[in-house]
Amino acid sequence: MATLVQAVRLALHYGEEHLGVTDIFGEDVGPPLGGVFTATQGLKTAWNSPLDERGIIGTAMGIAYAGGRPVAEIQFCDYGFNTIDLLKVAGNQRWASAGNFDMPIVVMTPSGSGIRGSLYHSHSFESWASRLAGWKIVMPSNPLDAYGLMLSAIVDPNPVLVLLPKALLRVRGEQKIPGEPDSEEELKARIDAPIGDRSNWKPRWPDVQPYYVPIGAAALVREGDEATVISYGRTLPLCIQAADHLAHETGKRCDVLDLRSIFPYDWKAISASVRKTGRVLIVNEDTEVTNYGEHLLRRIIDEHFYELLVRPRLIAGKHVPGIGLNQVYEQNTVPQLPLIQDALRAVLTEEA
Amino acid sequence: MATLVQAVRLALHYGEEHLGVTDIFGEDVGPPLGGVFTATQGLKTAWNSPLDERGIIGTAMGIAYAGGRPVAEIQFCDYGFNTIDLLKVAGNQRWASAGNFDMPIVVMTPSGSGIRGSLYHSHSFESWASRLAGWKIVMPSNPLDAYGLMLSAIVDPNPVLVLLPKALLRVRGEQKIPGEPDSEEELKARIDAPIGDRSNWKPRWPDVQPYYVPIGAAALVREGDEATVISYGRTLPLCIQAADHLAHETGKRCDVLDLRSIFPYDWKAISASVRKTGRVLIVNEDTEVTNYGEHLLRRIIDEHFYELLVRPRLIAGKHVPGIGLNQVYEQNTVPQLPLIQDALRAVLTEEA
Amino acid sequence: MPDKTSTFGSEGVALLVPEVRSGREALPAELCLDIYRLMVRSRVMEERMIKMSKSGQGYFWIGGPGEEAFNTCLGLQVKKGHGPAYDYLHLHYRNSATLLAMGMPMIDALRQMAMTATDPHSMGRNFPGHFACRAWNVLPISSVVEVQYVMAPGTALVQKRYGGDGITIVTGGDAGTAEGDFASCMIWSTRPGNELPVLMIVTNNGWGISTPASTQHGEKHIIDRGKAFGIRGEVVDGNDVVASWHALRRAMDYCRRERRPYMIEAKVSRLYGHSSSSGAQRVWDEVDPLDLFEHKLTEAGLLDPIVLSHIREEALAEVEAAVEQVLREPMPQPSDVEKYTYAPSPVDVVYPEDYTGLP
Amino acid sequence: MPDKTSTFGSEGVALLVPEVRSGREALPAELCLDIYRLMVRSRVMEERMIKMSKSGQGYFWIGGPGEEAFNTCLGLQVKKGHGPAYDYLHLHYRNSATLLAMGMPMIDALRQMAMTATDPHSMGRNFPGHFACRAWNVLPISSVVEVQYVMAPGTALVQKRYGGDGITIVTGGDAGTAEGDFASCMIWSTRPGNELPVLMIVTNNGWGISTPASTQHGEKHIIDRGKAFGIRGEVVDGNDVVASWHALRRAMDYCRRERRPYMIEAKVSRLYGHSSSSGAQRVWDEVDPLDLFEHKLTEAGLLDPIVLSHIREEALAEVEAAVEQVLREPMPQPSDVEKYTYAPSPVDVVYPEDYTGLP
Ligand SMILES: Cc1ncc(C[n+]2csc(CCOP(=O)(O)OP(=O)(O)O)c2C)c(N)n1
Ligand SMILES: Cc1ncc(C[n+]2csc(CCOP(=O)(O)OP(=O)(O)O)c2C)c(N)n1
Ligand SMILES: [Mg+2]
Ligand SMILES: [Mg+2]
Repeated sequence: MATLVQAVRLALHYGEEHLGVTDIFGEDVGPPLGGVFTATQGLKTAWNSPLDERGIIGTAMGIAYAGGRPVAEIQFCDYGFNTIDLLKVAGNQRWASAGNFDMPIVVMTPSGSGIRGSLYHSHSFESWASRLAGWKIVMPSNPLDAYGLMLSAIVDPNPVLVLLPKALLRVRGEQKIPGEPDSEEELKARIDAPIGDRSNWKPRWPDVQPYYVPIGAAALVREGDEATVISYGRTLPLCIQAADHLAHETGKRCDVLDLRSIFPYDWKAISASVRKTGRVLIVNEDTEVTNYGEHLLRRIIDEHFYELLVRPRLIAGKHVPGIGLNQVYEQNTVPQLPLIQDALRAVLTEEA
Repeated sequence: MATLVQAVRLALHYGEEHLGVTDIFGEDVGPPLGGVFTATQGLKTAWNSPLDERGIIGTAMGIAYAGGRPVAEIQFCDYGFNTIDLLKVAGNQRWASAGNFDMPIVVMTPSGSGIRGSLYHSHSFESWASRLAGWKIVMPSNPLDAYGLMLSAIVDPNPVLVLLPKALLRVRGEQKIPGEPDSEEELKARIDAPIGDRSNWKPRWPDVQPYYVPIGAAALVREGDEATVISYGRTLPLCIQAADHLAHETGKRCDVLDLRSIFPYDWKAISASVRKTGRVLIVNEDTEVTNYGEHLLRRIIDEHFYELLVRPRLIAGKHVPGIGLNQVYEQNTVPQLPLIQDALRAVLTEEA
Repeated sequence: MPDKTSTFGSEGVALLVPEVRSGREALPAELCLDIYRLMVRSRVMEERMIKMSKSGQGYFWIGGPGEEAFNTCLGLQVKKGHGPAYDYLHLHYRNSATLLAMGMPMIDALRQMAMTATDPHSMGRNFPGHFACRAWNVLPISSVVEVQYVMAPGTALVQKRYGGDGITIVTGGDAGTAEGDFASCMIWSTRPGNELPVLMIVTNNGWGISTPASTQHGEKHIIDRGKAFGIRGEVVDGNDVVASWHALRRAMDYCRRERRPYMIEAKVSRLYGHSSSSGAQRVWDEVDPLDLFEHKLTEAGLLDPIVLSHIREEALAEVEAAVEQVLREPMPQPSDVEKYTYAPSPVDVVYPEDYTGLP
Repeated sequence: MPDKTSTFGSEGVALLVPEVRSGREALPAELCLDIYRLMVRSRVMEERMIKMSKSGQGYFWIGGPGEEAFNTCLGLQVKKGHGPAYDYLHLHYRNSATLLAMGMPMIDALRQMAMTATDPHSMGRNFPGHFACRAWNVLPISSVVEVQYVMAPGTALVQKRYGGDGITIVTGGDAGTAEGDFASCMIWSTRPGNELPVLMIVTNNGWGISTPASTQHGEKHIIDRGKAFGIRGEVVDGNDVVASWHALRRAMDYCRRERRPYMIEAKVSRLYGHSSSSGAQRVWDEVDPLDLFEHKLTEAGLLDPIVLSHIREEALAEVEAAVEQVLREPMPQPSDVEKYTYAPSPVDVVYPEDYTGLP
């Protein structure tokens, strides 16, 4: 099976060949490196930019204005914080011009902790991003979704931010990307650049097929009547583990929703599940003050307050200025499995 | 009585004279203009900067490193969005350096709607700001608090962001600033720069006295047992009006909390009031997705879920890319009195 | 009297047309009269808008009185159209004369001023002078100073790849060049082997709101900053129509032909202060390009008091008719708040057509 | 043989000391041996850190092998101390040699590498090479490229006002100069009448991670960008100790005396690639400043194989002892997560001492 980062690469290849992608660019995105996480190796429209995130976002906007279809990368979401004004402007171009101009850009960036990234390579971006009106924000937690969301991001004529969970980039999925070769070795041999000299290397792209994960559609990855767990990105697999563990331990099964789209989010799926279970756990790793999960919680309070059986919970990262390199810091700053499991146990077992 | 903007000016004067303020700077902050809202007229350490917000924040940090006490202005909070990375860095300097360096800077900036500011002079900043770990964020809603919070911001050895509600800058308070002259005319004559040539003008500062509004302390501006209204900034006076109106209409009285500090917020005051009333309305004008009020709501759910008598409510601004200039847009984008009043009526009268 | 035996510009084609000179450069009389008429129309329109901002028919005014000479010459020389074959315009909020010269009906600027639903640039959402015009590649003008300079390389990159002679034109004020985005534009436009046809214009009025450039800027000329990047440039008296025309012509020729960046620093005036926020009072100690040109044309025998007042009357009548019309037009409705947030998308299950409030 | 009858640098004082030359410049032999020893210590330390990053005694490595010549000369000439009378250092993540030259004990760098609670720079929080040292005005090094350049004018402004000869030194890489912050530093340091004593250094290794500078930067020399602002500067071979020493001396003299900015572009090597993320493998096609200097000193008769291996052995022993010690030191505790978020405040009723979790 492809890794998440290979899936992104395959999607970009499909985008170049079939969806009109004209420019894939950013710092170290082009040859020889093809991205610090290898997401852009071998792509024919990939190029290296100056070290200037404002230039990257601005240029992407310009390319889109002129009819191109850019996919820009911010190397780590942690380095996108000097572009928030531009992201706001990109999000308002259609609105401000009363429909004169669309802004079909895709920005992709690795987000979250889990790679021992210390202060400046561990931040999460979704809470900030969710505040960017006019944008759509997606975040896959597995390779197939990464492929399908990337294709949707490219096709959508609005600005779409694709957040890639840093911790899961090298994780393999359970489902094949349509057209993916049978063996991992073959895929690797065909599309991973070799170590060392790459000047004569060319990828041999498999003939991947269109597959769209709609924007705004969550995936119900576990089903149950006892509680609703809502998550995405790095914490999603942890939530699955916690739910499986607790199903085993308590016999109680939960719905686990992989949100996939941060905005617009799949309110129908959330609402249906909460109505069914009356018990809610929301999990993410962004800092906990003015956290996107608090928005979801507010919506649930707005519409399902009287259907809640027990106090709904949010598990998120601590409101501290950074995530320290020593793993003692990281382990005690962003949610880990035991914390999630304990919270879910409490949600499941608290008396109504 | 002084206006809010005069109060800020008096506080800065006090800061220069008694609290070691060394630099008050930003775009158009120095003579001749003294700030686009006149907040910095006549101040001896005020100077004009280049048109470069990143330079403003960075230079403030440098001044603080070298032992100065800067108060930097971002002309409108709307123009601070290219500095979020620097604000994050400013917020983490002490933490990252394990106590080697403090970061005693004050940044002040007008925030929110209400001055017919169109797309780029109507944004709110508190939801973004509340996510800046390591910072303290305050927002006065009246002149005396502005004076007292500004003094605290200057004295606090951490980065403090002072959000000034654009709509209330010219509003007068009900309480005098200690040392303020008796008449408004005298105050104006002494500290407001004349229209026209100012080259020979000098303010005649009243002998204002120290007055500190502690950071983290809300003000209970109306008292009642029936509901808790939490607000700050532009919407605070509207909440008072709504509460007064509904006391008259229904005979039910509310606690109205002027939060004053966004972070740290006065959890004791919120908690005590919510426990007392079991009914909650939170009001602000920032956009409603991942809104700071949603954090407060989450805290209330965390700790008082079972004490809530009715569904708690949040009233906030719409999640749209901007606030349009035609007042039809503004009136229908950010909360106005009727909306707040209706929400409060619902909170007060819904059956438990 | 206009000189009758000279050449049009520096192209060396001998034409027997009357022309107007400035130093060694000249322009045909016909063109000068067209420019003059456009300048008058811009001025009259802006002055009417200032009045509207004071009378409550609008809330805020910002615009370009003092930049008419340069901006009219710019607008007339733009290769106007849609798509990368044509010029892209990343403009500033003082470019009304550019748009009028391109052919924008006056009434459209006034619609934005009056914030009507018919305002084609922003549907009553944005400040005056914040144009957006898809048919002519005029990208949405934003109040955020200088961000246009980081977008310019993007349109130029597509144009370079596309071929043809379309160029990207970006304009901004002098104070704004202190933002890093100005430097970014130079860097992105001069990547070795990927030089881009960006015409970087700075309209230098010597002010950023209340702050004199001389107190904040150590550069002698802003365009000197281009030298390190090999960007050619020139400083021009933006109050001089003839000089502005030719500077723009040279710059555009260079960008169109060489597919490389070029800089123009135009020294211009700011005749009504920064905006209505600073009172929008007429300033009398700055050169008025309209007076200057009027004088020049009169000297050259192309204008006389009768023609002159006729042109002005015509413009005034035009603006009055437009204002009258505009004030009868519909205002935006509450239901418009969310309109045009999203373009229709086949892959979005929540907002397939447009934003409709929270999911 | 060292030349015995020459002058120390360009100061014109005739000294009868042996010295080492590069072109027309020279340095006393004693100093050269000190520099050499420091360079060896830096190299050995960095190489040990690379090993730690591969053996799991640390997670990540980034540092300065290839910049030892220039950075050692920088560290030795810093006016070291606390407060505006002394130099402020806004450094980059490749400055370990600068800190060692200033006198930082090797073990402190290794503590950061090993993320111990005893790490005085960040208490095990930050990447290696991310120093912060209040006593010496070494401001916290952040991974965020280029932000140090917008902070530098702030310290320099206080220094200019304070008087004395303390200056602000800011360093960064070549690729990072594409960020607007580099331009901001030039602008803020040259405000007319408010020129600031900022020494802007760019250590140009020709790379930004995998991207060659030649593909992204159209400037011939980065320091050419200063010319428009009247900022003097020079390009120096940062692999040449003697040349680097004197370039820095001239630059510092100028900044200290004239209270104006100055730029140095030092051409340096990157001997282990960008960081451990790119493998931290030794690169053999770049000049090694240590080899170069070793050769020069040997040629000059100041080093022989015995002394040479002695110096290296000493450094190796030092680093081994330090690593051994560091690995016995305590690690941060879970309760440390929130420590040092806030400084104690008399006006904060929620966090009078430090952050303690949500209010
Ligand atoms: C990023 C940003 N910062 C601040 C402002 C507020 N502001 C509006 S115009 C202006 C001055 C602009 O001066 P200049 O660039 O010289 O243009 P001019 O108005 O003189 O044409 C300022 C500070 C803004 N609009 N955008
Ligand atoms: C603002 C920002 N963007 C991106 C990065 C990721 N990054 C780290 S180092 C680097 C290259 C820096 O190159 P240069 O400035 O030449 O310094 P060098 O590492 O070569 O010394 C990049 C892109 C970063 N740290 N900060
Ligand atoms: Mg100007
Ligand atoms: Mg480099």
